[in-house]
Amino acid sequence: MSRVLSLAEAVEQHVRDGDTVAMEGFTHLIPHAAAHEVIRQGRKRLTLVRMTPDLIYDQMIGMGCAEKAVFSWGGNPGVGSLHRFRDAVENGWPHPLAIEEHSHAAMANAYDAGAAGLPCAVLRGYVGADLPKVNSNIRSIVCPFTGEKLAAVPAIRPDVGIVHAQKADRAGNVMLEGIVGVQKEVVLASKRSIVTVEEIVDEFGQRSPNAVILPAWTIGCVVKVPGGAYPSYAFGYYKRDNAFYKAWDAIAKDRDGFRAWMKANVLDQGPEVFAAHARKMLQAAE
Amino acid sequence: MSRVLSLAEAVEQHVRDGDTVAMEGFTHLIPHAAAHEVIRQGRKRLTLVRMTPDLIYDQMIGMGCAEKAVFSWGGNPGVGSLHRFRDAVENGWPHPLAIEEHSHAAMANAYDAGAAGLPCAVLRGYVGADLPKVNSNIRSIVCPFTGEKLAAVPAIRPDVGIVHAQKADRAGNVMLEGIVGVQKEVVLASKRSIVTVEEIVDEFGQRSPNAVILPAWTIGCVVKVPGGAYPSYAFGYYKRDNAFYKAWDAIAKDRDGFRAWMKANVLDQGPEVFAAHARKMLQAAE
Amino acid sequence: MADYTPNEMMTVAAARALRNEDVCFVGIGMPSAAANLARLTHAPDIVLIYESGTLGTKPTVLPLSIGDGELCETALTTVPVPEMFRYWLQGGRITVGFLGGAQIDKFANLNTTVVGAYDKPKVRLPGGGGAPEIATSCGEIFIIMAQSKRAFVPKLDFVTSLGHGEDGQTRARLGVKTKGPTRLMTDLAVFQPEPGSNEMIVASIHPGVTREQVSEATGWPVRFAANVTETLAPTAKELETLRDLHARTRRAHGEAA
Amino acid sequence: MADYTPNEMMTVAAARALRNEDVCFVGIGMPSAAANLARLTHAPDIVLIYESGTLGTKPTVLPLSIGDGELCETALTTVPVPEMFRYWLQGGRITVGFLGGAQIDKFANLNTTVVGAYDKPKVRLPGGGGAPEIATSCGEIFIIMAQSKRAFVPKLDFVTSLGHGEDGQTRARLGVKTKGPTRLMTDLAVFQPEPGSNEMIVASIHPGVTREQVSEATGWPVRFAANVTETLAPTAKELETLRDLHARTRRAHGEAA
Repeated sequence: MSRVLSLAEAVEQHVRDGDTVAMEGFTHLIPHAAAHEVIRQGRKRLTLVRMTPDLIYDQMIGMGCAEKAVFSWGGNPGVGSLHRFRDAVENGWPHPLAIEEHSHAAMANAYDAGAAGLPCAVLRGYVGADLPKVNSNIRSIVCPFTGEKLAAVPAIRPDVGIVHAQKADRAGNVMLEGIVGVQKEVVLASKRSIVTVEEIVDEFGQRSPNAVILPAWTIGCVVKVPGGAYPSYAFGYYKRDNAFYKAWDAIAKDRDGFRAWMKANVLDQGPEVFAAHARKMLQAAE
Repeated sequence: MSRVLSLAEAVEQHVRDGDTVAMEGFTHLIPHAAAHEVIRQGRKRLTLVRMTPDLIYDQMIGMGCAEKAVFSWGGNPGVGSLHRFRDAVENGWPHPLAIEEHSHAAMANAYDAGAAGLPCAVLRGYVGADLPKVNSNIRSIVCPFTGEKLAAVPAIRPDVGIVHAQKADRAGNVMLEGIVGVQKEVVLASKRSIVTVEEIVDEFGQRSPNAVILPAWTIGCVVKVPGGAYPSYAFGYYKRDNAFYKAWDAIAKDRDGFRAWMKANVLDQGPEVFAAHARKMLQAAE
Repeated sequence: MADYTPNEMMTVAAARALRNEDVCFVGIGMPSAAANLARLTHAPDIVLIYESGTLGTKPTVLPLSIGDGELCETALTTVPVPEMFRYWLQGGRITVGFLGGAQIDKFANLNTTVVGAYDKPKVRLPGGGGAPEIATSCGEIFIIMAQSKRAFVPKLDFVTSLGHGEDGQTRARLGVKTKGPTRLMTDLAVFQPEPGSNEMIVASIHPGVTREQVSEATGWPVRFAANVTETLAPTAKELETLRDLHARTRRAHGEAA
Repeated sequence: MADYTPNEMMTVAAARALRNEDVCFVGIGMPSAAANLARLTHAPDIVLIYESGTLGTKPTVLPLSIGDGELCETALTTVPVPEMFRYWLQGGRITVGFLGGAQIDKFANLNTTVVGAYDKPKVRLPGGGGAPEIATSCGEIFIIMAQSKRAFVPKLDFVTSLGHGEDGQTRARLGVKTKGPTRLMTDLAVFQPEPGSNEMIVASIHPGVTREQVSEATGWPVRFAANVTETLAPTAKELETLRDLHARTRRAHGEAA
């Protein structure tokens, strides 16, 4: 049954050095506030799993939290490179970063398999592509009915899954809507989980009978962090700060500039700054 | 792109003798009106696929439409036997019925695999059970990472999928809600499809961003049949007629009684009677 | 103490076995009555899941089918059936699954498929439905079945779902990590697996029932635990809650007849 | 006729290749501009799908990311990402997929993974994302890429996604049923696979561009179809629609800066 904690408590209790951590949210609902807390608490040697490392892992990698990244697309969407991620892979700064690289389809299936309690996922994937040559976690099985060779990848079973959602109710159930990505899968696939939410309501009230809801008993803890997805967004609350995504390119390009930005905006701040970020984007929200 | 047809046209154009037909709806939204039309049009030698044959296939089997049933639970829920189904299996009346029997988990996964374009589904299933001994379509694969033996079943790819839903819009998109079962999967897995709906609206209007919707271009044709799920039900429209499910036991027990009932209530009727059935259940709906 | 029927005793015994923390995969009929009785008495927070996809449902009347509208209307949310079997059952999220059957053997293997040969059945039963995977994916299994020699048999005609296997040791041999049948509630007694052998032996006998009656209704030489107790009779509150539930249900299912 | 840039010509050429009946898996950047230009001009019923799960989306401004709120707000509905890749892409429901890359070879294989060796990259590119499965699951593939010798190379450093393979015949050999790359739109020309060899050859050259310019910007000995035509210049309506779309997009993405 999920407990309501502060963000500092949640990270303190759920994220340990050396853990395999998956912070998900497919462009939407990326748990930035939680990542900043992990950085502030100085976690090390993490294996960071995420389809799109995005700014969230660019920051964590640049701050030395990670020793390995498992991913399928490592760019700044619509902008260009993730400079900190590249610097780690190309130059080993701040220290070398091992990578395990998949396709989106394979990772989405691997999260699904993790949620489904299977040891591996099976897909028609990687046909004629080079990734299987450099990733020994891409193997194959043969369909026992047709003889077709299909790709297999291991299920993703993180030590900790961290996601952001729109709201929790008093019982600790979590509801999300819009681009739901692999949010449900990562929580169900993880041994422990943290869900940050925009707000905690007494009851969800009127809703679709098929609303996307994670029951309280599937979640480790819930943390209220208004704006916690910024510069990503929360459908119905505030918009994505596309301008910041563009600005990040220049911030992250240079090691010193990056560190200065992280000190001013992450190390010297707390999760409460996210509410102000979101307010800035509020007038743009629908 | 889906076309709006009459029920007679839809069945005439989409269902052929010898087809593999899946009419789905897990207790909810069972396409009874469409099944009655198939019976009236005298289709023969069908392979009928459905997790729970329920009254809908009891009627079709008893009327001689089927030569094979693929299923996972063949009872009258909460009541007892499906007498026509049993009579066909035990006594070959009105003619012998071949069966291919699975578990619910396997069939749900097989529909999922059909929708996903895979040749087979993989699950942790049938462990220690006898079904694999009598069904050669239950085989196994070995996880290439853990060595675990998992069950495999062929994907379900029907010639025709038939489902009932709450509403279509003018563009032919279909929305359903409540117990959505394997409705989406069966339409996506089938070569052709018929969707009967309670009503056709100009636009869906306000809805969850994650509403369960089948786009028009995934559907063969849409037919408006108010009450078309009766004695099953349509969430938001009318309730399940549990009393009729109980009454069916006596109706179906006896061959002559069954045929008389079918003549009076199916052969000599048209799809318009379903609206009256539903009205009867309307006052009970919420 | 009011009078009660053997069926009521069986349902109450099953309800009591459920804990407030359980996540229960509920079947139709007696399991549904037992699970909701538990929810309405000592286990208000129990999570009830029906295989139609309804998560955390709180029906005010018992459903006739596994997918009555009542289940969806009172649920936290409703998921597609493939997701139910993949993420929720196979995903290992269920602590207790309920099963019953037409035949059971002393290792609590169950048959709901056929009486007689599979290809030439004397009686074609409904089949397994969710049972084959419920039996191995849930943390543990509770079974509810009225006793008779016809149902409690030395050897099943067909193994629909695995209990403790042919010799009581099959689960371990097949690498199954879940406990399997830990309780069998009948109209006469409560059975539990004997540690080690995993044979279902009588743990408690319902008030007014004799050992002889239990033995006569069991098709194998039934054994009794060293410390067999008498099942606590249903309390007035349990009986009242159960009867109210059934009365509400009868009214709801019959009213449109 | 207004002036236009090579980029605009490339985008317009790509938009024209789309049909009103298509179901298009759209990537970010030029594919998104081309697909929406098609929707706003000759293909109003085209179905646009973005891998974030948005089905039948009709954005009024172009998304910066594959999952901008705009895509979800204007979609028929939005599905989870595993479902997107399983039921919609792998399910074979997409008629056209768009791809681009850092490197392309003459059989339209693409590299978006690394320049240099995989384990010791000179430039670590973003990687494949959806591309490996888009390349084989969509009915056919349109590629948009600006031409240069650095990008149009004799041999890829890494095959991120399959085009027609090493020798143009790989798809058939691997049992891939879909067509693969059928058009390559560049800032200079439109390429199509030569029947039989599947080598990408020039089918039309954009107005004002010479064969020599095309050859010089291609890292392999480029070949021209027997009947090379001149690409039709963008019409005033195409240009106006595209520029309005970009202007709206700039305002939307910049306003909160």
